Amino acid sequence: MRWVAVAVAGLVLVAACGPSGGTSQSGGTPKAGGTATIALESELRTLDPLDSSLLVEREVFYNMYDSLFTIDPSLKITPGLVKSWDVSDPLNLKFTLQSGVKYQDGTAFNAQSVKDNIQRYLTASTSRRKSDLASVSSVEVVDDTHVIFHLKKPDATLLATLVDRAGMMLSMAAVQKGGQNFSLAPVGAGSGPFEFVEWQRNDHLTLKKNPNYWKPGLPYLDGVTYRAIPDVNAILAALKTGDIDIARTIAPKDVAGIKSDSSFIYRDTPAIGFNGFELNTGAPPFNDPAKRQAVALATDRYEILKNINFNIGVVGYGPIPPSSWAFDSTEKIYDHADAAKAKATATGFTFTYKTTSDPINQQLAALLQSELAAAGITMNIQTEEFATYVQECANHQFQACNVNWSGRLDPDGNTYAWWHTKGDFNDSLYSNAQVDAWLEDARVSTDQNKRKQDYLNAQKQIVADAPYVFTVFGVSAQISSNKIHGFTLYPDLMIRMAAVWKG
Amino acid sequence: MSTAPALVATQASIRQTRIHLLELARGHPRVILAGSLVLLLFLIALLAPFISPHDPIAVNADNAYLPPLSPSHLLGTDELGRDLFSRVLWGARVSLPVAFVAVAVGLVAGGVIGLISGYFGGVFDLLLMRLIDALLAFPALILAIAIVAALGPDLRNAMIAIGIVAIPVYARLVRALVLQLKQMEFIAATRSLGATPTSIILRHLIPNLLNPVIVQVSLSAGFAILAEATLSFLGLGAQVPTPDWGQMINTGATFLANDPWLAIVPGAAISVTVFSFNLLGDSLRDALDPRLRS
Amino acid sequence: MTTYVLRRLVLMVPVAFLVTIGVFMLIHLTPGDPALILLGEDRSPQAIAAIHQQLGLDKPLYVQYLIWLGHIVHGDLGRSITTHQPVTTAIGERLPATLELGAVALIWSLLVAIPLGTIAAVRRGSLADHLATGLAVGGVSIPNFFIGIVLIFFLSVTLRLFPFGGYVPFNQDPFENLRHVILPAIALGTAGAAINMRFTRSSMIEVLNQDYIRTARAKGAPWRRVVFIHALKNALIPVVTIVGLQIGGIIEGAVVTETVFTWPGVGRLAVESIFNRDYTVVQGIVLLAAFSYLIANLLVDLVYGWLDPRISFT
Amino acid sequence: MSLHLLELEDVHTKLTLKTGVVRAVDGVSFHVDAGETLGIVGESGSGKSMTALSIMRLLPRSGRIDSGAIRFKGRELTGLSEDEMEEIRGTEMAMIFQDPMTSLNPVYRTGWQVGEPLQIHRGIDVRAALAAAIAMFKKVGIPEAEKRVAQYPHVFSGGMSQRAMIAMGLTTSPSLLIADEPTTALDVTIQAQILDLLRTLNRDSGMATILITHNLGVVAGICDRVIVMYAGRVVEQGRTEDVFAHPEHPYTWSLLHSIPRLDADDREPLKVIEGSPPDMMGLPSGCKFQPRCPFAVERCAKDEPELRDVRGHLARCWVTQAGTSLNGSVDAG
Amino acid sequence: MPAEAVASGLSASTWSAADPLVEVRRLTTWFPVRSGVLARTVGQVRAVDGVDLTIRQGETLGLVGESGCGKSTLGRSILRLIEPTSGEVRFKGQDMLRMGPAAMRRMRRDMAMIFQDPFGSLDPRQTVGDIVGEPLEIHHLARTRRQRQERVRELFDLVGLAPSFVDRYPHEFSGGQRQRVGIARALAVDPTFIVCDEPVSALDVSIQAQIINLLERLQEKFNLTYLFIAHDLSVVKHISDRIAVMYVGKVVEVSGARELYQSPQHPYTASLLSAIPIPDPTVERGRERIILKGDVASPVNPPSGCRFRTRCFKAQPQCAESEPPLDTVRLGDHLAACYFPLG
Repeated sequence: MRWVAVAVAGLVLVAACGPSGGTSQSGGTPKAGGTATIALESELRTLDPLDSSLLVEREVFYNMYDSLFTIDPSLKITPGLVKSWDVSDPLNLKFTLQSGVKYQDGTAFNAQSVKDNIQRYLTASTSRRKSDLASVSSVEVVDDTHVIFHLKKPDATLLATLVDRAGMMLSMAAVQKGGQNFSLAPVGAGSGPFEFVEWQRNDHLTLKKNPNYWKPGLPYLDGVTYRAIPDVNAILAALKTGDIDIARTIAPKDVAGIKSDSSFIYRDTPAIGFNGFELNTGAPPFNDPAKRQAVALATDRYEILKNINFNIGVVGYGPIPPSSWAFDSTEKIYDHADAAKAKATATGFTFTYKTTSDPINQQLAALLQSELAAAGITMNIQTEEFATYVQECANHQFQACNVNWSGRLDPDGNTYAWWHTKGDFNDSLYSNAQVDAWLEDARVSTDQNKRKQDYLNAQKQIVADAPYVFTVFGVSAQISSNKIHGFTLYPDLMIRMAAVWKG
Repeated sequence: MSTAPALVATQASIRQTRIHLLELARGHPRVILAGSLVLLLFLIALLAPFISPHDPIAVNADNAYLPPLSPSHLLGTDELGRDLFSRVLWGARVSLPVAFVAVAVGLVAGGVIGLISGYFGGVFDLLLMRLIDALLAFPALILAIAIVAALGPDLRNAMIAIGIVAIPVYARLVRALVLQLKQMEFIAATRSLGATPTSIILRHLIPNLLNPVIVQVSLSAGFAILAEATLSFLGLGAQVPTPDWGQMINTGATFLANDPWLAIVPGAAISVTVFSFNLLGDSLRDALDPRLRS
Repeated sequence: MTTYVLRRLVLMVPVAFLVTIGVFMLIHLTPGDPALILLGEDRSPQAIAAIHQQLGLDKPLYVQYLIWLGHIVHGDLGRSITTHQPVTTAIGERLPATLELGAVALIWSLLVAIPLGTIAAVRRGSLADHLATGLAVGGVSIPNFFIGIVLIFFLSVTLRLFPFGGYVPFNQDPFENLRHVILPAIALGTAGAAINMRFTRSSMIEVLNQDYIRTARAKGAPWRRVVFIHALKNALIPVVTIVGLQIGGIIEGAVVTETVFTWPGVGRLAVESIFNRDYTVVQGIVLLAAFSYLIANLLVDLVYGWLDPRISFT
Repeated sequence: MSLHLLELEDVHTKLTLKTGVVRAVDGVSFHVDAGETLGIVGESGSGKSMTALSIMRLLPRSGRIDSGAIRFKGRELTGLSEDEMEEIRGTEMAMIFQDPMTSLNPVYRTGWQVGEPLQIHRGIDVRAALAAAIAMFKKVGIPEAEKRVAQYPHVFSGGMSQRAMIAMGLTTSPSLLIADEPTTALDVTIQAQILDLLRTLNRDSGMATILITHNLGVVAGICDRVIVMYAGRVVEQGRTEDVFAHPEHPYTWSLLHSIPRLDADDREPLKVIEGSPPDMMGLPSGCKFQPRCPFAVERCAKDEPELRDVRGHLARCWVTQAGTSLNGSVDAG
Repeated sequence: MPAEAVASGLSASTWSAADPLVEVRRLTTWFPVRSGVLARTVGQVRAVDGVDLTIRQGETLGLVGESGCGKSTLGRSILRLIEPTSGEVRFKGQDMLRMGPAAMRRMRRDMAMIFQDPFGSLDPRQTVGDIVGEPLEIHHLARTRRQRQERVRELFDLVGLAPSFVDRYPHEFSGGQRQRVGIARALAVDPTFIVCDEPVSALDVSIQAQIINLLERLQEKFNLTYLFIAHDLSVVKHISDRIAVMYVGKVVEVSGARELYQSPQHPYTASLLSAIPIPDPTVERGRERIILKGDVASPVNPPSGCRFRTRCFKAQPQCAESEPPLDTVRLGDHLAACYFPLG
C-alpha cells in the first residue's frame, strides 16, 4: 500500500536541488476565474486544525484558514492575522492584530477570537495542539486588536508554531454550529482565501473562492478541488490525463520526463525535512557506537541520491536542511561512503532493518543492503505492515528503522523531539547530556546566532554518534500543468493557492 | 481472491468406476498439455540456481533499466540493475512452495473437518459447518490481509493465511463427497461386514476422495499463487529482496510509464503459472466429470 | 416459505456471532496502535494515553468486545476511530461506488459469459468451444490487479481513452460516471466472466444431455427453440447460484480493484482501515460483508426455488 | 409402391466413440403397418433403442445413419433436412421414453408441455394449446385434468408422468408412436395401467405403435408382431404367437427358458444363457450369439447366417434354417 | 460352532436349531421429515411400520412390494445397517437391537448382504480380491496373507469367477460378474443368513438366471437362509419357499410361495399377481386383469385403517376405520391383513 508510506508526512522522497529561495513565478498579468485540481497523496482525516496530524491536512488548511503568522519562501516569519508583534519580553508576547478581518461566516476576527481559539486548542479533549502550545499559560485580551500571550517559560519556537495549525484562527460560531460534524464540514469557519464547499471522502474535497477575502484582489481562482490519489504513479497518470492540475509529489524517476515536457511545469526548492533511518542505541548491535558509525560510513548517500532519488535533492548531512537559517554546509562528517573505513570501525555484524512496503522504500532497502554488504555488514530487511512498523519503531522494538521527517519551520522541530533524552520521537533512545543542554538552551534563547551555534554543536554530536543515518534532503516541488501561474514555492511543502491563477 | 472458482469445483461428483489419472490423461490431450506445463514449472523452480544467468538479488545500480533483449540480460534489468530473467526464474521458487504449503494447510485442516462433519454428522456437522459458514462469510481477502497483518508480513504467514482461507473449500468439498459416498452401497456393504468407522474412512472414503480432491488441489494451487501475488502486491507477502512475482509487480508498477516490462514480465509469469494449474484442474475435472462425457 | 426464511435467519445468528468474535479478535490482536497512527508526527505519551482512554482501548479486551457487541445488537456500529464519523455513515458514503462497480462488473461478466458459454456448449468440441474454454481458464488466471495496471497503462495513460481512476457520482454526471467505471469494472469482472462462462457451459452441456431435451426434439421443436426455450432456463438455474455468491462477495472482490483504481468504495475503505487500525470500521465492514454473503446465500436459495419448481420450502 | 406405414431397409447406424466405432444398428430391415403394434425386444446394447432413434433422427452427437433406407408413408427420411425432419417429428411420429420423470422439462407446467407440439406445428396460441392439453389429459386418464395441467412435472408420479408423455405424443394424432421401454421404470401395477392405456389407444385410434422393451411378458401381452434383436441385428422376427410358441433362434429360445414364469409350477433350476452380452467393440465372427449358444455347430463361428424364413417367421440361425426344431432338440436331449 | 455361540452372547443356549433363525417383532423404522424454524420434525416417513416376520433356518423368505413400500429398509433394518426406531430383531434368539457395537460386530460374522447395484456396491478403488478379502481381515479369519489369498481364490471359484481375476478392478467386469464378486464377499465370513436386496433387478435378462441359479446352488451347499427382496414377483416366486408381500410399510400377506400364487387372500397380492405379464401370448391375452386405480399411498400420511383401501376394488367403510392385523386371515401358515379377503 503505497499510501501508507505517505501517511506519515515525512516521506518526501521527491527531493531536488532547485533554485533555492525566491520562487515566485511570473507569467503575465494574473487572470481571475477558473478552478484548479490538486492531488493529495493521501486522504484527509479531519478538517479541524484541532485534531489534525497529517501533512495533507495542513496543506488544505493553509488555503481555508489564516494563521496568526505566516512565512515567506525563505522561511522568515511574516505577518499573518498578527500585523505586528513585540517579543522583547520573552514571557509576555504582545501581538497587534489585523483589523477588519471577517471569517467566511461573517463573524468578526478579533482579540477575543484569538483567545477563544487558543483556549480551545489548549483544553479540548481531542486537541492535538496541546504540546505545540505547552509554553502558553494564557492569552490576555487587551482590546479588540491587541492580545498578550503569557508564557510559562521563554519559547523561541512559538512564533513558528503559530504559523502552523496551533495558530490557525477559526470562527467559534462556525465551530459551534458544526457541532460533532465540524471536523468533516467546517462551513464558513476560516478567514482564508477559500471556503469549504463539500467533502466527498476518498474522492474529492471542494473549496470555493472567499469573495470577501481580506487581502484585496485575492484569490484569483473561483475554486480549488483536492483529489486524494494515494499512488505516485497514479498522480503522474492523472496529471497527464488532465484530471489534476497540480501535484506535489511524483516518483523521482519521472521527474526528468516531466521537466522535458513543455506542457508541464516542474520546479523545486530544498525542503525542511530529512530522510534516513534510525539506529536503536538501546539494544545490540547498535548500543555499540562503532557499529552505528560503521553503518553511517558504509552508506553511500550519493548512490542513494542517484538511484533512488534520481539526483533530485541533495545528500543529507544532518537534521538541519539547506532551507533553514541554521544550516551550515561546512559540516559534512560522512560525505562519501568509505567501505574501508567502515570496515575498520566495525564489521561482520548483522542487523535487521525495518521498513514499509512502499516500493521506493523497498528499493532503498535493497540498495542499502548491497552497500552495507560491501563493508561486511549483513543487513536483513523486514518489511512491516505500516501500523505495526510505527508501533514497533515508537516502542524501540527495532535495530534499524526507516523513518523520515517532514520537518518543521524552526530547527527545534527537527532536533529536540528526536534526540533530546525526553524527546517524543526519540525512538533510538539516544541520550547525551550535552546535546540535551544545547537543545534546551536553543529553545529559550532569543538570540538567533546563539541558537544557531547551539544547533550546530548538537548536530555535530548527533551526526558523529549516529543514532540516525541521514541520507538525503528532499525538495519541495511544484509539478503542474503549464496553465498554472503565480505559484510560489515554499520549503515547507505547502501549496498556497491564494495568488495562483490559471492561464 | 474470490472463493468462487473453488466453489465451482465442489460440483465434482464421485464416479462409480475407478479412473486412473494416468489412464485418463491418455484420452485427454488437454490434461497432458497442462500436466507438462506444471511439470515444466516445477523443473524451473528446481533448476533456477543452475539455469539463471545472474544472481537474482545482486544489485548493479549502474546497469539499471536495461530493456529486454539487452546483451546478457534477456528480459532486461530492474530499477536496481538486477537481471529480470533470473528474478523471474527464481520467482518460481517462491510461488510454487507457497502454493504447496497453502494448499496443504487448507487440505489437511479442511479435509479433517469435512471428513468428521460428513461421516459423523449430527452435532459435529452442525457445529463445524457453522464454523465453516463463518469462515466463508468472512470476506476472504480481508481475512487474509488481517491474518498477515496480525502475524507479520512475510511469506510463511502469507501461506498460512491463504491456507486458512482455503479451508472452507476443502471442508465443503470433502463433506459433500463423503455424504455422497456414505450413500453408496459399498459403504453399506463394508458396514454390513462389521468394519469399524476408522477402517471405513481410511480404506474406503479417503481413496475415493482422491480424484476430486486432486482436481481441487490443482485449482487451489492456482488460487494460492494468485492470492500470494495479491498479498505481495499489497505489500504483505514476500520480503525484499526475495524475487517474488507479486512484489516485482508492486515495484514494477512504479515504472510502468517508461519501463513497462518491469511489471509486465512478472505479471506474465504469474498468469502463465496460474493458467497452468487452472488448466490442469479444469481439464482433469472435465475428464472426470461424468456429466460432460458423451 | 416464511418459516423457511425465518429458520435460515435464525441459523445466521451463530454464524454472525462467530464472525463478530473472529473479526474482533483478529483486528485487536494485530500489533499496531491506532493512537500512533492518529497522532502521526504529533505523538507524545500524554496524547497516546488520552486517545486510548477516549477510545476505551485501556479496558480489557473482553470488556471492549462486550461493549461493542452490546452496541451492534442495538444497530450501533460505533464511530470511526480515525474520522469520528459514525461507521454506518462511513460505509454508507462508500457503498454506492462499490455497488455500482460491482453491478457493472457483473453485467459485463454476464454479457460475456452467457452467450459464449451457450455457444461453447451447443458447439461442443468445436474451435469456438476450445477458444471459449481457454479464455475461461485464462480469465481466472490473470491477477485482477495486473489487468488493472495494464488497462490503466494502455487505455488511460498511453491512449487517454479513459480517465484514470476516481469516481463521479451518477447523479452528478452520468456520462463521466460511466467513463470512470468501465476500466475498473472490466478488471473486476473478467474473472467473474470466466467463471460464469465455464459454469454456463457445463450447466448447458448437462442440460442438453437431459431426457427432456430429447423429448423437446421428439416434439419437432426447432433447434433454436430447444436451446433457448427448453435448455437455457434450466441451464441458468445453477448459474444463479454462482452469480448470487458473486453479488454477496462484491465488497471483498472489489478490494484490490478499488485500490488499483483509487475507487472510493468499501473495499478500499476496508484495506485502509486495517492499515490504520480503525477497529470499528473494519469490524463494521466485515459484518456488512458477512451479512451480505449470508443474505445473498438465502436469496440465491429463494430465487432458486422460484426458478426451479421442484424445490419447495416447507 | 410400398404399402407399409414405415419401412426400414438395411439400416446401419454407427456410434463414433473415443474408444472406437460401434455398429449399433447393423443392417436392420423391418416394417410397420398402420394400426399394428410391433414389439422390439433385446437386452441393453442390442441396438433396439438406436433403431428407434434412427427412425426419429434423434441420435446422440456421436451417432450417424451410415446407410440404408427409412421410408415413412412412402417418403425417404434419411435424406431429409433437419427442418423437414422437425416437421415430421411430433406430427406424424411421436416418441415416448423410458424414464417419464426425467423426460418432462422440470421448469415448465405439464399442460404447456403437452400442448407445445400444437404450438409448434399447428401455430395455435397458448390458450388453445392448453385446452387441447386438458382434453388429452382426460383421454389418457389423468384425473382432475384442469388442475393437473397447471402443475409442474415434479408433483407427478411416474405413472402420471408417463400418461402425460403419452398425451403429449398424441396431441397431434400421429400415425406412429414409438414407445421406448415405456414401463421399465414403473412399478408392475402402474405398468399394467400404462399397457392397458396403450392397448386402448391403439384400438381406438388406429395408430401404429412400436414398443421397445426387454420384457418378454409385455410383448406377449400387447404386440401383434415381434422383432428380437441381438448385437445390433434382427435375429428373429414374426407374429408374436409364432415366435413365442416356437422360437427359431436359440437366443429367443434361451431367453424364454431362462426367465422365471409366474405360472410355472416347478422349482426346477432355470435354464441359463452362459456368458455375457456381447462387447459391441469386439464382436465375434460368424453368428454373434454363437459363443453363448447351446446349439452352436461348427459353421456358426465362421459364417453369419441371414435372416430367413423358418417355419412361418424369420430367424437368423444356421441350425434352425437347417431344419432342427429347438423345442424338439432339447425336449429330446 | 460353540466358540461362536459363546461369542454371540449368553442367551445362546436357549435357542435351538428348530426355532426360527430370525424373528422380527413390531419392527418400526421411521425417517423424520424436518421443517420449520428449528428444523423440528414435522412428520415421519413410515418406511417400516410395525412389521412381524419369521425367517426359518434354511429357507428363503421372499419379500415383494412396489418401490417405496419399505422392503429394502426392512432388510437393512434387520441387519442394523439402518437403526430401527423400535421393535425387536432376534437372531438365534438374541435381540440384536440391544447389542453394543463390539457384540454387534461379532454378530456380523453370521450374516451378510448382497446388494442390488453391482456398480455401487463394490469400492471402485479396491481390487476385487481385496474386496472379497476384506471381511476375512475384519474378522481375522485368515492368519496369513497367503491364507487369505487362498481363501479368496476359493471363493472366486465358488461363485464361478476365474481366480486369476483377483487383481482386477470392479470396472473391468460386467454386471453379472460384479454381482458374483458381491456374492463371494458375502460368503467370505461363512454366514448362516444372507439378505439379498434385489440381487438381479439391475442385471440383463440373460444374466439374471445365472445369478438366481448360483444363489440356489449356494443355499443348498451351505444350508444358507435367505431373505430375498425383489419387486419382480415371478423371480421371488421361483426362488422362495415363503413370500411376504409389503404395502406402504406393512406386511399385508405371508404364505407359502405356491399357495400365494394359487390363492392370494389380500386384494393387493391379487392385483400384483395379475399385473405381472407372463411371457406367453396365449396365456397373457386370456388373463383377466385387475387394473388398480391411482398411485401408491404416501408413507408420510398413510390412509387410515387399511393402507390399501384407497386403491382397493373390495374396499368397504370398515376398511377406513381400523387397520386389519396380519392374522385377520389365518389359513395355517397363510396370513393376510384383510377384512374382505378373496377367499
